[in-house]
Amino acid sequence: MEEHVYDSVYLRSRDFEEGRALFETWDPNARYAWDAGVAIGGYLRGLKAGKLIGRYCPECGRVMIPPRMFCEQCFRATDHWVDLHDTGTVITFSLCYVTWDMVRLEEPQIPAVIEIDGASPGMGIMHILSEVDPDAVRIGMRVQAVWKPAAERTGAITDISYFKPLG
Amino acid sequence: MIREVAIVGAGWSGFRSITPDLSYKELMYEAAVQAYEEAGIDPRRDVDSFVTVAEDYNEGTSIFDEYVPDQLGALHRPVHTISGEGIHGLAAAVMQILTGRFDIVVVEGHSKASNILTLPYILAFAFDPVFNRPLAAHPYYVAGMEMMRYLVETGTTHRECACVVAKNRNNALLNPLAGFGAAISVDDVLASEPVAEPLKRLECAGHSDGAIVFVLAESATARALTDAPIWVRGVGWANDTFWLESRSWGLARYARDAAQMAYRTAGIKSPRAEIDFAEVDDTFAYKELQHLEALGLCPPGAAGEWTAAGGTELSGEFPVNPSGGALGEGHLLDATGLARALEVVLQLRGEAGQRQIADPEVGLAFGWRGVPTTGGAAVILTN
Amino acid sequence: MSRNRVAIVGAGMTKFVRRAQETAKELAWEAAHLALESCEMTLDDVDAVVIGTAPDAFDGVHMKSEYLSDGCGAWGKPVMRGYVGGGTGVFAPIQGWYHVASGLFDTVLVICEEKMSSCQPHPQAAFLTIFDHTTERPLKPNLLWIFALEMNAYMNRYGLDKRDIATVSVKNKRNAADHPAALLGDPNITVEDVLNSEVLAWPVQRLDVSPVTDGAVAVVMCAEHVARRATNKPVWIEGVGWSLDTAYWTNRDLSYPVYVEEAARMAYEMAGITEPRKQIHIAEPYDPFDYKELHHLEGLLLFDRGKAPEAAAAGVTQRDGDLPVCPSGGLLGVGNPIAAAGLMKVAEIFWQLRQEAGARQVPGRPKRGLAQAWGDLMQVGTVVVMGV
Amino acid sequence: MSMLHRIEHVHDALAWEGDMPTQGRYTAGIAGERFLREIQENGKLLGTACLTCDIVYVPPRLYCERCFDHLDEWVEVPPTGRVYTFTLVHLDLDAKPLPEPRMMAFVQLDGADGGLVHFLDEAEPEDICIGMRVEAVFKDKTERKGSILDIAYFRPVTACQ
Repeated sequence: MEEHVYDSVYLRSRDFEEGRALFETWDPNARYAWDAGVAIGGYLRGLKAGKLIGRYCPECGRVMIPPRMFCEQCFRATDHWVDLHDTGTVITFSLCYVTWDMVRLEEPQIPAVIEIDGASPGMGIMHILSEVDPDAVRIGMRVQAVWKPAAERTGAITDISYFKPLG
Repeated sequence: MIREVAIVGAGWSGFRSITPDLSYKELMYEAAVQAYEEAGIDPRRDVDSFVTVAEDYNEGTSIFDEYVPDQLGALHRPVHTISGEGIHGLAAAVMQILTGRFDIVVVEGHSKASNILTLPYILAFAFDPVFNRPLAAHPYYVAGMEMMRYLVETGTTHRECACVVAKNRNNALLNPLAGFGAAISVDDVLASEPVAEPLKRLECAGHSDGAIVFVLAESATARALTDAPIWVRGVGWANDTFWLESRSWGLARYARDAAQMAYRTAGIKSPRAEIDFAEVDDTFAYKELQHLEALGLCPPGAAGEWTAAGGTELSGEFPVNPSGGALGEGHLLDATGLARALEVVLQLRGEAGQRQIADPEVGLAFGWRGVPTTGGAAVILTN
Repeated sequence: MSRNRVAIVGAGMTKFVRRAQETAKELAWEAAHLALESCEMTLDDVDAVVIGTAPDAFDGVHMKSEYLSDGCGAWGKPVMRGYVGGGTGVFAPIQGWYHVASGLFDTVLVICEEKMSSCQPHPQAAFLTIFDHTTERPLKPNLLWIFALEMNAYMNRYGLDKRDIATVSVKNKRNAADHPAALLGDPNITVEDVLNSEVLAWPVQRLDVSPVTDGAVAVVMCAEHVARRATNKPVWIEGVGWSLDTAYWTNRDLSYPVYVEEAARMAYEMAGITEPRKQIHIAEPYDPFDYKELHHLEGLLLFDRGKAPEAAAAGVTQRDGDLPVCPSGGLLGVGNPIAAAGLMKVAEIFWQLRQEAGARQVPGRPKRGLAQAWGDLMQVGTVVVMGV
Repeated sequence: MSMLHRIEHVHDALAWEGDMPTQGRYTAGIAGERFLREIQENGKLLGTACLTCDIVYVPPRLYCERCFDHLDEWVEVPPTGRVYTFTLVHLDLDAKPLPEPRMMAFVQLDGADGGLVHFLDEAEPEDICIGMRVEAVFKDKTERKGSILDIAYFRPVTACQ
């Protein structure tokens, strides 16, 4: 089947750096201001106030976070806000030694999915764990949010600096 | 067509230049609820497949189809995006139904154009990165060059192009969906500031936010769901080359080829005689004229004169863009062609209110993907 | 079955490389040209074109299929791009199938292309933008996070051993040593090599992961009457399926890919498959990470939940095992130019079922195989069942 | 059932700002590399010819987009041609008015079916017409980088008829 494979031309990083291959570069300058809308707007305002909130579906009875104005399972409107706790349980986690653009980290970042107390079972959000020995992190570990001081909160997911072990 | 396909539900939301009260998900949800109510279906039970039309850089999200299923009731169902014009999405749904394995398919398209802070950069990001993008010019230069060539090749006048704007924005005054209605004159258009000469500011459609959802069904299902199905009689789509350096500038080849396919699948021999009205892409005023000619709805070079003489007005012999088109409703990015199709549906149902055409039976909608592309898609609908 | 049978009659691909000199459209042409040549067709025979390609952020071109179109043979033709993230490579032939099965077209050229090397500062950076812009991106997530989170959930649920999972990487990189297009074939790699490789995002290590790759793959799909003329060895599309789960991925049980099961059930039903373990002879599940192959084999109902790792370790999925899995070498070995990698799997099943896979040919003259891809936020399954 | 609550006050309508933070690095490609090298080193323009379709592609292609054949018939074309169409652009990429509007054109090169999209200069907008003969003005060799911008612009050779 070799005849069905085209011998494309392989370049090395050096070929770019040393001018052996011509290339153009471009910054797309793709910038946005995404309307948060009703559900995420409420979520962001809650974060600014130092609390996590969810939405309730009267049909399946689930309390959902991140909040949404519709229940994706029942396809009906969610009908009220529910104040949740800022504590939860680690559903899964990782010890990550690289940044989003693949720069090596000495100390790992610990992303996790955290099931939030007061929301329905399995309702997690993604955040970071800190103030914890990486080797001690376990699935099932109880954690709580560490909030930025109120004056520094802007209405963002980063108004929670990280989650740390509870107690 | 081998198997008959009909539109049995339509929903929309937004259609305003900004929609700060709704996230894109909420915009889509509102349109979907309306379409499903109208069709009398439960998406969690009745829909076999979902198609959304979206481009990553219009959304500001890579792999946008991730964010599609929840607000459409499409969870755990076949869902895919078409990175194309809205009518490409309709065509994808039609093909799925024609296979015989899908009875109800939903098509969605939306725009949150107001959320894009750097729209000209996004369009420039579509250029060939080696031969065109380094010029770093506002992408509408392609429209300016195309308009110039079109005017010279066909003898169309700038004034005739401006007639399109006056017609469409006046039509939009009669359309509660349209946000760009205005009682403007041809002279107002010609007096607006230049963008890429000969193209003027008022000859370029503004942008709108909005969402549109259609429910399509095969014939037996369609008849069971509604007394007034709108039948899809033909679909067609085509591209010219992408290269600026070898495309056809005067004639919109992609529109001609797309229309020929649509007419072939619909069994239409003389489009002008067999079609009653059309909604065609008017992203730029000259595009409506160029497209009418390429679609075979008038002879080459005749669209300008026809328009100036009022032939394509609401009261004319062949109304074009009774909705107001993109010039009157605002350009809805990928959903623009669906907005064209939506008006055809409303007209064929007799639900077009003050802008209702008398007893139309066959309508055509045509969408173009915008600069710098040469992609277009057409659909022919009947009641 | 649908009213029109659809077959694949030709396939071609580029070499998978880390950085190609070719432009994206030149890569697409190389693959498409070879696919047409392989079945002695020309562009005149092609009625429509389907393009599959993943994020525009990789190639760095907005409306990427418009840019690619002339390299895909779409001049003056109907062309459409379907898109389901990483699932696109196996979705593109599904789209090719519905083009032909609709009766609108007799012959469709399906091309998948990805040029990840265009994306700077690192192709992985593009993956930041697949996360929710408001609730997740501010945390600067990367793609490894979600794989690591999913892998950890999977391992924890079933008490899995990383050593068993690492055998997948070893198998695929060894298999790829026989693939003429492969980027990372290695006949001598061992489980120890994988377990000792750099930890990227525990439990994910360097050799658990497929490489960043440039490449393109194309197949030619035809209606039955054309296929019979074009070749005496058509490979039929017997079943197709696809399904999408919620975007709220942090609300899901990550230990089982239910969307893959849904896609598989849809494809099996269409293909009349009631006992997949007996009726599927060869499989190319999506393997961007080694655990994913196992995860997907379970979702495809080819192994019980949590049981694929020990089967892999026992050799069941080797080329000469009971169920050869990723005989091509998969994404881990051949490379992972996202959409092109998925279509490479379809091409592999095509070559295997035609007994044309050379050194990679599995024994026992398989009659039916499947290819599967996965994508988005651990969310989409796409499945094609093919037979002779 | 549509949404049960809505935003009722302007200040409750929030927007989250962000970007798509990757950049692109684009190879010139197999055909483009040779084309741009020839401009850079020799100030000459090359095309590829499809003998089957009788087309000379500029910029050159690796393949014929019409018959899909591999193209390896390279031809030199002169840096002269005619304005096929043109425009006067008034906006920059931020949609702000340019200090001076710029003329841009698609120049169909002599001996080629294709040509180049580029700037026009050394003329007033009112002096430009379709069909006008123009020539490429190359940057000085020391400034050339192997880019389409190694051509500074096109300029008229003769006035409009």
